[in-house]
Amino acid sequence: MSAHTDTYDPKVNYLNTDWSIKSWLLTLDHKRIAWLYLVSISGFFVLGGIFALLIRLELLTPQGDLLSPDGYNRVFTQHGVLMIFLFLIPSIPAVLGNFLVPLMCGAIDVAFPRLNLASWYIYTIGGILIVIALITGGVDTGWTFYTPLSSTYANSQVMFVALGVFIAGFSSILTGLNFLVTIHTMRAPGLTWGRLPLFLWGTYATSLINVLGTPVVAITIGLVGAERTLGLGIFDPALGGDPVLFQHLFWFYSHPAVYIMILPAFGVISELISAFSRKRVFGYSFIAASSVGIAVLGFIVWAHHLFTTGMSVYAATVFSALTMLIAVPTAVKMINWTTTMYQGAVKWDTPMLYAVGFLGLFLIGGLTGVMLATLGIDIHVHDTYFVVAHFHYVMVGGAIMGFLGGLHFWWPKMTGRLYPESFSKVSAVLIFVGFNATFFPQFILGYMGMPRRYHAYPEEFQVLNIFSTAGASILGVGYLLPLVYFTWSIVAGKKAPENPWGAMGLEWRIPSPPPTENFVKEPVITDAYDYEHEILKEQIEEIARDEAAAVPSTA
Amino acid sequence: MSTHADSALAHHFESFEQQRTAASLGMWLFLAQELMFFGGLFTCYLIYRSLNSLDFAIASSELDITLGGINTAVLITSSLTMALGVKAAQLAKKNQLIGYLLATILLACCFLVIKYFEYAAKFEHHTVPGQHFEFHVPPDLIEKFELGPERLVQMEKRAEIFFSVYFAMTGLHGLHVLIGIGIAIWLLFPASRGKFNMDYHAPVENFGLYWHFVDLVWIFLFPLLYLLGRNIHA
Amino acid sequence: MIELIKGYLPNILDNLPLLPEQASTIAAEVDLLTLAWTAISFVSGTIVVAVALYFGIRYRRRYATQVGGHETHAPAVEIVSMLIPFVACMAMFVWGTKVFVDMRRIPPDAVEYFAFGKQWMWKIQHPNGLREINDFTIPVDTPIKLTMTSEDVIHSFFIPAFRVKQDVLPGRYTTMWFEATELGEFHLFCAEYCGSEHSYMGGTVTVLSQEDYQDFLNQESPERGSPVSGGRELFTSLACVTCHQEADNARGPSLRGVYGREVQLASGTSVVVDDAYLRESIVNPRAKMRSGYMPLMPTFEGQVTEEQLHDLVSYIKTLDNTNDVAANDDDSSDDSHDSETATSVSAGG
Amino acid sequence: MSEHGDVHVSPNSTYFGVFFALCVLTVVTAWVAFYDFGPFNDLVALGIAFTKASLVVLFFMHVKYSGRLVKLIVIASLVWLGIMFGLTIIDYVSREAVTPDPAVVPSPYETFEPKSLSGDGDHGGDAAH
Repeated sequence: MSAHTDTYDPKVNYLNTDWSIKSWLLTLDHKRIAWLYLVSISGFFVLGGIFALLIRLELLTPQGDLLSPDGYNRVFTQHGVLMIFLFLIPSIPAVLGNFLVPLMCGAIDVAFPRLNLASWYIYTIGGILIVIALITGGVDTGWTFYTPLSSTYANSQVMFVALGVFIAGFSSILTGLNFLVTIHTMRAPGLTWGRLPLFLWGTYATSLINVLGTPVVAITIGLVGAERTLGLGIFDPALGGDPVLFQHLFWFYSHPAVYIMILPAFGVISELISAFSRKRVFGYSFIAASSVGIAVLGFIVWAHHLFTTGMSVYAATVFSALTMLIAVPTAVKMINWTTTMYQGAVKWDTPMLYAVGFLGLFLIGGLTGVMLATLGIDIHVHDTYFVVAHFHYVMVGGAIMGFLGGLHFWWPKMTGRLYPESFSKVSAVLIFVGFNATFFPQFILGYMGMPRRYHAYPEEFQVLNIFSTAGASILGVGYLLPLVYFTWSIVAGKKAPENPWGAMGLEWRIPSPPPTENFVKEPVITDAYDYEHEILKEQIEEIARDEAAAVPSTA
Repeated sequence: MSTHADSALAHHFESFEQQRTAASLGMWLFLAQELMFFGGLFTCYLIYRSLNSLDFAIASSELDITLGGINTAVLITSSLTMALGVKAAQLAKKNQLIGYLLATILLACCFLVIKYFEYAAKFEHHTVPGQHFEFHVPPDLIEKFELGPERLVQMEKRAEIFFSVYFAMTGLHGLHVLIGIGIAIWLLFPASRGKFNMDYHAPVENFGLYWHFVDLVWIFLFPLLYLLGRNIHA
Repeated sequence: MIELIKGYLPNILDNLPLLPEQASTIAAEVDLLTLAWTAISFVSGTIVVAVALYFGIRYRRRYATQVGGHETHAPAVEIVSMLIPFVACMAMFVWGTKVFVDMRRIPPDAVEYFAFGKQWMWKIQHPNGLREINDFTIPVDTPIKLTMTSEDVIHSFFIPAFRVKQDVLPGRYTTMWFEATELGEFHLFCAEYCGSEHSYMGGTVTVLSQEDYQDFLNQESPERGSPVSGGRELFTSLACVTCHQEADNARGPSLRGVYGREVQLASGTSVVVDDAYLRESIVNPRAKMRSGYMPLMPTFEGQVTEEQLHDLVSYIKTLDNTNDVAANDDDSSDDSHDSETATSVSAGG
Repeated sequence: MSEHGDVHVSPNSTYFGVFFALCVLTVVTAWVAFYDFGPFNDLVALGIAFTKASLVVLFFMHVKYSGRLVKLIVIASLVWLGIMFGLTIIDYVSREAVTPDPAVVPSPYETFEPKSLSGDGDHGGDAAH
């Protein structure tokens, strides 16, 4: 790496080194690939968001008068497919992960840059297939593709979507593989496992799930496709096949997939809370170990999605107990994040707002998760809005809060620009309030007995649905704001210094935005959270000078 | 591009050793992924066979054990030629490597041709799942296991599940063989330019791992699909 | 406009209950379990959030160059943070499993009813052979065992007021049981997404006193209606409507206004739809296939009587462009929908 | 990752030895398949398959000479496969079968065509009259 010092020009960074379209579409630079992903997932998020909006509008009234039943089924299926397979699963790993994993490892790039670019193309092909399905009639099987509805009875573009999900799955397998190899072989000398930033631990655990879980859903969805087109009858009940077997295989991946979404968010939150408390994260090894622990435990709990299917009572008991064990590593994380703030120097910048918001929302999501694992409760609330509320608390309140928090935190590094702090704080509060208003009523709705995926419902559920829809409109505004001010900041935002937050970590010791080669001189490897290290002192003092200059003293 | 024009060491690696470790690790993780990919099908097989072992045994006696056996031998031999090919690449023996790769390709094609004849026979006997599926339990077995008319109807349906599993597993495996042939042909180009040596032979080595994996899958498919339950005729 | 919106908004205070009615023996048990979990969650959640906020404010950054302290590990904190959730979860696991076992252990004296799910209706068979569709009438204070199966996709039999739910699978039987404790009418839902009309697949569970239930069982089977209304019911119950829809991509041709028209056949010829053609197509669908459709329709030979065949043909003849195809219209109101699909009770078997 | 430092090159005799063993085992497994060992049929077939697989993995794929990480990946992926098999099968072996008396309720799917269920009852057509 030292070889590049002599040719280094501080004005040239990875963004302005080449402006041509080709240089973006054929780039092997992990930082640019992160941008490719960011643009694509934002597009799918907006599309999925529009479907969410339609769902909420439809549910404003009990009669089901906005959309036809088939129309509504297509809308919620497409919302699920887009949000899960094309937004949530690639969000943090593929955007923040791609940008940060090599930086945090002190490496020039991921281990397989061409494979990395190929992953994006594979993802794009999967995405295009799904979009084609949307244009040519949509899909109405639910994102879970339960057989025999999906294999025999559904009358929509199941094949395109199944193929799209199958293909997009390989993108996340290859990304996971790439990160695992990168973290194993590309770490700078001196960066031992015990010094790894917790974001890397989270990414590592996620990648394990990607590699070991995703192929199972790929083959399962593939079998559904084969059942539709080739007439194979593996899950066909008419032949004596068991549709519950499909569910076993599907959830073998799709439960761990929840951890694909949330584990990287855990990693982000660990970084945020530590950086804004300017304190070494509390119980580092426990947080690191709990990430891997959750990844492993996540694989042995899947059948808690099947408690009402008529699965064996004994197996249900086993899965219930195993599921509850996940509460232990999760609680460890919660407590350690909280105690990280103890004796810290806590600053409430926007990313910290997201982090603390995450803490509260994920707490609700996690605790209701344990409630759902309790057999006696699950039978009543399974497939009701209680479940819908629960997983939105985990996925939106957890994964998206983590993603947005991370994006705000690393945005100055990615773009070299600062976003307007006041707007971002407003949007963080709007998202928090809007989210709770949208989804908390759904817990009550679910317990009242409103089944999920209902397009029309009995009148007594209307009031809570109105609350929910009202909350959704606040949430929508909250999500639109970042879209606007982030775009604005690229053009007109203030130039960001190397380390605007005074955070530790290798990525904060290179220019913003980083040069193409990442590190112009050999990075000095230190403990990732040693906030009293010499290296940081100068940067922190510079921030203090800037702040003093910006705010005229009133004292 | 990330590789220097004349060096096989990509610029983001510090040394050949790091590059080789990364490549091998990546390949092994890919194989872990492949194992889980096939694992889904093996789970289907496991569940259905444990629920319907007699039905599966009777259906599997339709398969041609000779062709299956020959194919096993063909794949094992191709695994040997591939292992020798990897060694040739390591020792930079260009002509040997080309020879072994060609032998592997030839054997793989041979495997597919035999598979083609097996599949053709299934189409002829209508044991391909779908609308035209037909399966008849041999009369001697009806007698031996005292199968009533209801059980026979059930058995014919279970046979369709067996053949669904058979086609899914062997089809996916065949697809892997086909992809393997493609990669092997593609490897012939750098091989003929003598690109591989002790420092840089990861492509050949990784293809070797892939090819052995394909062989491994067949090592399990052969007994599971062709052999188990053969003794019902005894 | 304002009037319209007002019409949509029911009286808020009347319509904001937080718990569904407890109408079965198991309901109170489930609610108690839920309340216990809610209490535990509320207390532990509040503590964590309160502590986090306290730390966040108490230790807020006072000056720009401030860095945090050294307290970064304490075995006691880790042990406590593992032990408390573990103990709480295992205790709740035992309790939850006990409730679950109560739900699954069917009392030996339970009376056996049958339920069949199909797209998109519930068919109930009483022990004496009486059948209902989408209505489920049961006696109070009687343990009822329900044996269920599905004819097509997976459904799920869900009565919120009883806190019970069981998926209904094709090709397999599943069972559930409950004992109603309150008289009245309760919702019956399908909880597992099952296709187009999933949200309408439900009905009412009516709990009657023992005497009223006996009266209900003893009532006369209703008179046979006109051929057209009989045909309309058959059209729904035989699931003709599943395929013969208006949609462009429906599996079968729309039958609206088909009578008397000339249609193209797959063989290349065409035929005028008359009584004989309709009959033949029901009994032997593949004889004269309409072009552009797959031969998916099963034969109904031997499954419908001559009389029923006549009814069906009579009904299809009445389907012109103003007449609705049963249960396939985009009904916007719950009520009219129910009246479409629910057929009257009749003594069967 | 110094354990990967030197490239292992096996002598040809190893490869041919393994090949020979694989061929012999293939013949053996095909031959014993025609004999009945009672409950051990599957065990024998799978035991031979595992032996063959181990030979391929250890010698053809060089795992015997590979670093700890590769061995870990091999073991971990087998463990994961085991999780998938094991936890799926516990559901199937412990399910209580529900088989109602066919005299009371029409049996679905298996012996009746699916449509017959819907055909006979609701209108009291053929059954009652």
